[in-house]
Amino acid sequence: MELVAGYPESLTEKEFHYCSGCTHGLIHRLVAEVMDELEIREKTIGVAPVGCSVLAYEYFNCDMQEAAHGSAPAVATGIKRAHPDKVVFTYQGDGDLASIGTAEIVHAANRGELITTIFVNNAIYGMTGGQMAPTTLLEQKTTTSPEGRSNILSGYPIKMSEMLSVLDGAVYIARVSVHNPANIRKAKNTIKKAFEYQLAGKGFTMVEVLSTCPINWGMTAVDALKWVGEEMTSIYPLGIFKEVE
Amino acid sequence: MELVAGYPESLTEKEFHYCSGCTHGLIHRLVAEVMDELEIREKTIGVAPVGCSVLAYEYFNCDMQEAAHGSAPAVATGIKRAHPDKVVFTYQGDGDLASIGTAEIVHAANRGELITTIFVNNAIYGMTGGQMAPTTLLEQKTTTSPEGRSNILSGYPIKMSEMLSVLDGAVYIARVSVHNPANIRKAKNTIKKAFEYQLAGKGFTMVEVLSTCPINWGMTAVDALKWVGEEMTSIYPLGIFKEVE
Amino acid sequence: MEKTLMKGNEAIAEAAVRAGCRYFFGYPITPQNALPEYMSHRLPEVGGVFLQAESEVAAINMVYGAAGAGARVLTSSSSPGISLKMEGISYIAGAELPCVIVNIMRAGPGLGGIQPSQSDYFQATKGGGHGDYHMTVLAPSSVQEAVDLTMEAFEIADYYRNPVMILGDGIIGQMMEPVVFDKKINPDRLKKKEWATDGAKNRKPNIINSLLLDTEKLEEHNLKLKAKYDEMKERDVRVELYKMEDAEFAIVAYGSTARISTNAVDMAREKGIKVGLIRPITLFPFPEKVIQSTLVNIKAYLTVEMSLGQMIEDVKLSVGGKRPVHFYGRTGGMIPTAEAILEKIEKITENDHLERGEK
Amino acid sequence: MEKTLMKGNEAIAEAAVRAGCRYFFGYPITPQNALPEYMSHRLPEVGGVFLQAESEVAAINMVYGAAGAGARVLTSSSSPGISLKMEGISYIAGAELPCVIVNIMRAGPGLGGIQPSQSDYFQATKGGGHGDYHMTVLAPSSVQEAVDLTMEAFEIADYYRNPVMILGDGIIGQMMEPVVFDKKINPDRLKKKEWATDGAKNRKPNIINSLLLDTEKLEEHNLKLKAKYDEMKERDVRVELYKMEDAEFAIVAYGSTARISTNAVDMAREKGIKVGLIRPITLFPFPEKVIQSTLVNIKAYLTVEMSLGQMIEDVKLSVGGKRPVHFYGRTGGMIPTAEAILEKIEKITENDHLERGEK
Amino acid sequence: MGTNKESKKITFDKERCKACQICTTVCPKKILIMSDQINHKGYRPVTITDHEKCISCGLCAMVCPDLVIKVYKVRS
Amino acid sequence: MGTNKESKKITFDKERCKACQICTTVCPKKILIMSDQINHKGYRPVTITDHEKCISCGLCAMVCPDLVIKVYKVRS
Amino acid sequence: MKEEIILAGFGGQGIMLIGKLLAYAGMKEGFEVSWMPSYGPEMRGGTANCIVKISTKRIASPLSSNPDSLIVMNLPSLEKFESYMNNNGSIYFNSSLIKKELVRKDINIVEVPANDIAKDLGNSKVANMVMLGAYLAKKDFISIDIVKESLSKVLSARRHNLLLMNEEALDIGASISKV
Amino acid sequence: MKEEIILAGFGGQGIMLIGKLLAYAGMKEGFEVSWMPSYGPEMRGGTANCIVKISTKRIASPLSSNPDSLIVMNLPSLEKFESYMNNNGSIYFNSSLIKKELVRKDINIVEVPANDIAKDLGNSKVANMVMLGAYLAKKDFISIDIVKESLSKVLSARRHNLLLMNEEALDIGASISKV
Ligand SMILES: Cc1ncc(C[n+]2csc(CCOP(=O)(O)OP(=O)(O)O)c2C)c(N)n1
Ligand SMILES: Cc1ncc(C[n+]2csc(CCOP(=O)(O)OP(=O)(O)O)c2C)c(N)n1
Ligand code: SF4
Ligand code: SF4
Ligand code: SF4
Ligand code: SF4
Ligand code: SF4
Ligand code: SF4
Ligand SMILES: [Mg+2]
Ligand SMILES: [Mg+2]
Repeated sequence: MELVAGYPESLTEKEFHYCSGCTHGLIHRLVAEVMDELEIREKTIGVAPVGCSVLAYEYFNCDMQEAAHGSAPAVATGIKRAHPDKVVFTYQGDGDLASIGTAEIVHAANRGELITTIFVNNAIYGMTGGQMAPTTLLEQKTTTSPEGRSNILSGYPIKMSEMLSVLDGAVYIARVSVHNPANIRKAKNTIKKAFEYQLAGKGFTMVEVLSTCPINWGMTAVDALKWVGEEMTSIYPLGIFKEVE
Repeated sequence: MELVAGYPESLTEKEFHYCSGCTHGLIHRLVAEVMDELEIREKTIGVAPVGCSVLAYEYFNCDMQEAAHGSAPAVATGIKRAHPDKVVFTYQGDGDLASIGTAEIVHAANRGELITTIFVNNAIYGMTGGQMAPTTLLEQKTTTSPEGRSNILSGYPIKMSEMLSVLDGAVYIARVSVHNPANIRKAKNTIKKAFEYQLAGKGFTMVEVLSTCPINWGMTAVDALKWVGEEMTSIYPLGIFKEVE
Repeated sequence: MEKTLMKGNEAIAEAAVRAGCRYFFGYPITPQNALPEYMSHRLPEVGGVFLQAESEVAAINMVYGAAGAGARVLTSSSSPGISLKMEGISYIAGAELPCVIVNIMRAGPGLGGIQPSQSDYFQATKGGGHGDYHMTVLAPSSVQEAVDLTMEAFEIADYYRNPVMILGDGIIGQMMEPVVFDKKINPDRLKKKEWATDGAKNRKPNIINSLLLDTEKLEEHNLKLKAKYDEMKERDVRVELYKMEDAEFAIVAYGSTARISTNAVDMAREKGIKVGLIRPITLFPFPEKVIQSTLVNIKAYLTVEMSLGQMIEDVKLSVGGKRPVHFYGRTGGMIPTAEAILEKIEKITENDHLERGEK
Repeated sequence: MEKTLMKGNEAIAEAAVRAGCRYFFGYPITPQNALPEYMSHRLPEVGGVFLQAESEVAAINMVYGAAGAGARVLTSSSSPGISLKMEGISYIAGAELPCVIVNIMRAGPGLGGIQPSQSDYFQATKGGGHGDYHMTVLAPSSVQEAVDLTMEAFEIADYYRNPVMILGDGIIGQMMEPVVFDKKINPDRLKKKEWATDGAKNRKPNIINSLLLDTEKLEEHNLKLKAKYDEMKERDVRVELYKMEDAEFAIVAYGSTARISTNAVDMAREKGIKVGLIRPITLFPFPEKVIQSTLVNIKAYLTVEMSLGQMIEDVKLSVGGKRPVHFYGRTGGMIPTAEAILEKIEKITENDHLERGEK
Repeated sequence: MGTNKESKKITFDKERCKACQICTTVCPKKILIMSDQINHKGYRPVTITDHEKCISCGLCAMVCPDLVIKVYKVRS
Repeated sequence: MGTNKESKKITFDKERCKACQICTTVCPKKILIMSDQINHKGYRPVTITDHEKCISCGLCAMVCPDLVIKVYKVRS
Repeated sequence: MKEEIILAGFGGQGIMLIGKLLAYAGMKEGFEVSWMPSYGPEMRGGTANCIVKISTKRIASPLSSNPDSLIVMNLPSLEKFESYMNNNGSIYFNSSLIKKELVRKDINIVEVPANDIAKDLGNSKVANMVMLGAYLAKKDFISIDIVKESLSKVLSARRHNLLLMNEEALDIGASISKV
Repeated sequence: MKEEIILAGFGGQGIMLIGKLLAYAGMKEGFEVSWMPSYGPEMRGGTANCIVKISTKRIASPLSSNPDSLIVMNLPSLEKFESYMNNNGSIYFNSSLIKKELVRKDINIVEVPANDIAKDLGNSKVANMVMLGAYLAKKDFISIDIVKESLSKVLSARRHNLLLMNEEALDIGASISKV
């Protein structure tokens, strides 16, 4: 019997606390599989955000630090500068990275910090119960945009990958999705590429992953994946925005 | 006798505290002349930064607020939301806007706040005595980059105008310089355009002005202007980066 | 007046609207999310603006701008978010701007937890920000009181041109109780703020600022601020006394801990122990004189807090060493039970009798 | 040992390097800029890293990361910048990370001014951040002492796994005095930090974290932290007594104010007034017991601060109402003169004699 | 499950399952359904109707957010 | 300066001048030089060598960071 | 009169809602009331619970000291709260989901096959109302009619189409426990 | 021995430097010393000053109480500090730039045409050393040689080419005030 789909060594046995159908867990698995394949688990330090994935430090089977809200890139910078020979990644939500952590991610990218950021964009503040995020789509209803997001009041869904690609320190910036098997495969390869660029000492790398929040979107897990494939990808086009070899 | 060059009504009589040859004063004058020409002095609220231009609240002859370091766009947002019928501008240095205030300017731009930002980029922290800024050129020596800025340690001169142009809420983003009469004329027209877009309710507007810091650059005022024209403009190309009519 | 059943967080929001507050700037954080969420649909109804800021730092500075422009404005958060507002609050106090800040405390330090706590007392009352500043700190112990104090907070803020903090915790914020709203203020009827930056038409420009490079001027400014704090201590102290008339022992507690303590008082009374409760409603200014006035009858004090002991320092400063001041506290989101408080009281009273016995 | 003439800011930086600190993350602010500027050329010489962060918030979180990864790390700032670090400091204390934080205080509140001040005492000692946490706070009064305390600070931080603050002011930071550096520590020789996140090779993963959703666990954690603070109070109190042997009156002052006060003491002595000086070197833990031990001879205390009165609360808590505690303070960057302090002392002593006369 | 591994092509750690049903939508053989007992979490975990039909394509495991499923292929 | 205005094409508020010399570099007539008395600020302010030569082009005023110079044109 | 009720179940079973409904009706009946929810991440998927206090006197603490009644809709919640009950209290439990024998024998027990009944009514979402009905039938201080009146205040507008079914569920729940 | 000196002038006149030099030399002579600068925005363009204390005893406060000497290189600084001087103190002033009569008649005055001399030496930047030289000549507790030795420690490396000119300036300054 050969194992087709197993359980990555880079994940602990702990069951995820995520809601039913939430793709945070799936993205965890992809990152872990990449760590396994690159055999870097023992020299990797991950940084968990404040967000639903705050407990990522219990799930990834490598050294982990839990950062203040939005500060994961700064924390990762401190770690990487102290251990340039280690692999450092941050795992951040869209509120964490695109709102309160804007300055930290922009300057980590501009400095070309040798870290990899997994940016999980679910267009909402999941952990706090579904408030609007800067990534929330126009017209999308959230607990703080009850009539749907209005560009007059709150501006536009912010495109972090596009914005960070402008910075000279960023060498690999891509947006992927996990709403079906084909995209899941792409997502994993992209994440692997990002870690490889870090290992090669090229510069800052980030993979934005479009993700679901069934509970706060008020959808079934299956419909949520559909919504990602149909609505989100039309505002947040998938692809590689920057690649400096 | 007809007045060719006089003293704008939108400036107070107070003498500037700026160092000899510092172009902060010149930029103040341009903004004031624009306020005069648009006859908006009485309905304008300006926001001074923390930086050498912190005392701008003593120089502009309109209502002024002095904001915490980097927070001018947030303060301006508070003012504009309370008085949508008024004209609101921020005057910020590069440390203030491009470093500590990164999140505030990015999100003011993304929200399309109806404010105008005058971004005075002198590639250094003037007020605190010449430390490196995110805008400092590579190889440029400052008190915190004694060997010259290294991209390995500190990344690259950050191009705020280019970066903010990616955001949908920004309608007019341009970079100008004041190192000679021709550019001074252009700078003034550009600033005027920005205020006009605000008055037309289009969205967020910003004019980045390349400026000098003779004292911390260790140059004469005249050489400093040359350096702007030769070195700075080659890294920070002048022009209009975004214009949405 | 019709009673409605409301969560503390929502009731505070509604009270602010009725106090004429039309602007809210904040950032989500548990356990106060119901407050901004309420504002997000309520403010547009009254022509106000709800804006979710990019961070707590941005939010407090938006408050600075709106307050400086003359508006009644509110922000709310919880412990870690309030810590991020420290610089901004110091600026607001320094620039003498009126506004109301809500802190629905959760357990710390760091990310800590999201359950109720009272461990931000020092930060709120001593000045967690830099420099010599203070703000009025109001500690409601019921949803109705949260409503009344919130409405008052805006008046106090405008009167002193100083920030006011509503200091609650997860219990106050999350619980539902019946409330009535009696007052309703039209912001357009409020006295115009002549100092506000709303356009220098037919007047000299107004300036909102906290910078004074001249040390003599800055000292003058600090003394001016001190005069305000002294006036608060004179005029604004608020405290509730429960069964203190004949009490020989006093519990000192605020907010939801005070609520629980009333149970303990009643249980103790059933056992014949003469205990009363001193409930500071204003934590700054602290009811120092009231506590001193109780020294005649009270043999010992017990401070109960959801912290490792913070308000107890103010209690001790008030008592001035003339009576023992004991402490009972829980932390991490654990909530003191009336039973545990009673037990502590019994110990104290016993020891007290022993001591006297020995003499 | 060769003497060199150094600015306080630079001396602190050099001391940190000799204490084995190889990482500095900070953001410019007057009056401490000479410190990061020194580090920017010094750290590369010893294979360390100086990184100018995008803000104070980023800087303190870089410190969190490097400290969590096992490094000796320093950050420095001044009042408004320190306020921005409050959330981060609470996290560092909560996650039990060792690091050293320098605050060269300037006048507040808000932007205030850039001249010397001591008005961040509450923030430093009570916990300006949220939650029940404390850090050792060291207050040097000379450049040499700044050097010695900085080197010690890293040891204390590692021993307790807790942040340590060096609390100075514009005078300490800007003045030049002769200093000698006797010790020099090689960071590679330091005991390995088994808890640090430096790669989970041949061991279980290490986790740096301050979140504990289980309230019982979080309370346990808080009690564990409290135990550390209690141990500090037992072991680490530091204080200097000047001419206290036969003193009848005591000035209590720290840092540069204490320096000035020694002048006042000498001048008073010349006038035959028996005054001494109690100079707390650790502001937390505060030398409560030492002050209590002076009660026998001291008739009255005078607290001198560059603030509206902050440390005076700890002095009063120590004295416990048994003696009058007077206050003299200047703010806004104004600096108390020895003459003014002397005058205040003379008033106090006269009144004291009158009172006794009346009895 | 030890011995199962030998026989089964697919195993479910049913206590991990949150019944999101994503796997059921990608199975080419449509052999995954929700069972009717409830697990500790309170969900009705997924189960397989006909083991033989499974082609070990692994899609179900690939889309599962909670690592419920392991898939094996019989060497031949 | 009141009356001067009538006669002069250019006036200098010499106490504002910080002697940065920028104006001197742009004057097409090269008639601006630094004087040798010191103003309150401690600078040697700019002055004009030959009033007649001034063509009121205003360039000096335009580049002056400290609003030292006013320029007038005689109507003709 | 002083009544303290703990209501507990899975998130999504509508436990919080019937708690609010009870408190609201209590208020309408002129009592002092308080409603205190558990909150936090455990709410998603996991168990949710709230405490309702109804009293003629000012309610000192909204927290639970010794509950008179426990309305429990799933097993984990029963296991968590069974022990808290005071001796003369009573437990209303959802026998459709809770198959296990209760430990406590010293208190009176009301079995309510809430989910089965709700399914018969055509919407398992109203199982919570069945539970509440069963509780109300045993108590005299709140009339079921007041509760029905209160429904429209507590149910969010977009659920008002279900008002009737909810009332029905209340009645059937009541009828059961009367037996 | 206790000497307290205020040094003041325009920013850029090298006032801070001669202050440091004096303190450094004092340290070399085995005294307790302190150097305290004024700092802040007024430094650019405006006036700069520092206080140097040299003593056989521990220096309690680095701040100025009653200065024994004032070395002043411009008029605004003279106006600011003249009044501070204690009666048996002395003022060394830069007569090249300060034309005005001194107010104080109760203290001894040393005129030093520092800028003129410096110009003759070929670099007005060394006017500060001329002032220092004039001061040192009147004092016996610091030898001018120690000061010269200290120069290289205090001057930044890129100024070491000016070492000789600085020493010269010190000597000429000394020779003047000896007269
Ligand atoms: C300083 C601070 N502000 C706010 C919060 C509250 N908070 C926790 S998670 C979060 C945002 C979560 O949204 P996101 O980053 O998108 O992650 P998600 O939960 O959606 O995966 C917020 C605002 C906090 N813990 N700290
Ligand atoms: C929170 C905070 N951090 C740091 C400072 C110190 N500071 C004052 S101005 C300034 C930067 C000035 O540089 P820039 O914004 O480029 O303006 P410039 O002086 O160059 O015109 C800094 C870091 C401060 N006042 N507040
Ligand atoms: S709230 Fe949303 S993001 Fe968070 S775990 Fe649930 S589904 Fe996932
Ligand atoms: S320091 Fe630089 S920016 Fe500041 S006033 Fe002087 S020259 Fe201008
Ligand atoms: S492995 Fe493929 S065929 Fe087998 S159950 Fe999973 S999806 Fe269906
Ligand atoms: S995808 Fe996973 S969690 Fe969801 S139903 Fe299938 S097995 Fe269960
Ligand atoms: S106006 Fe023109 S010509 Fe006249 S002085 Fe100025 S620059 Fe020279
Ligand atoms: S440009 Fe202005 S400040 Fe500079 S020299 Fe000319 S007049 Fe003076
Ligand atoms: Mg999100
Ligand atoms: Mg700058």
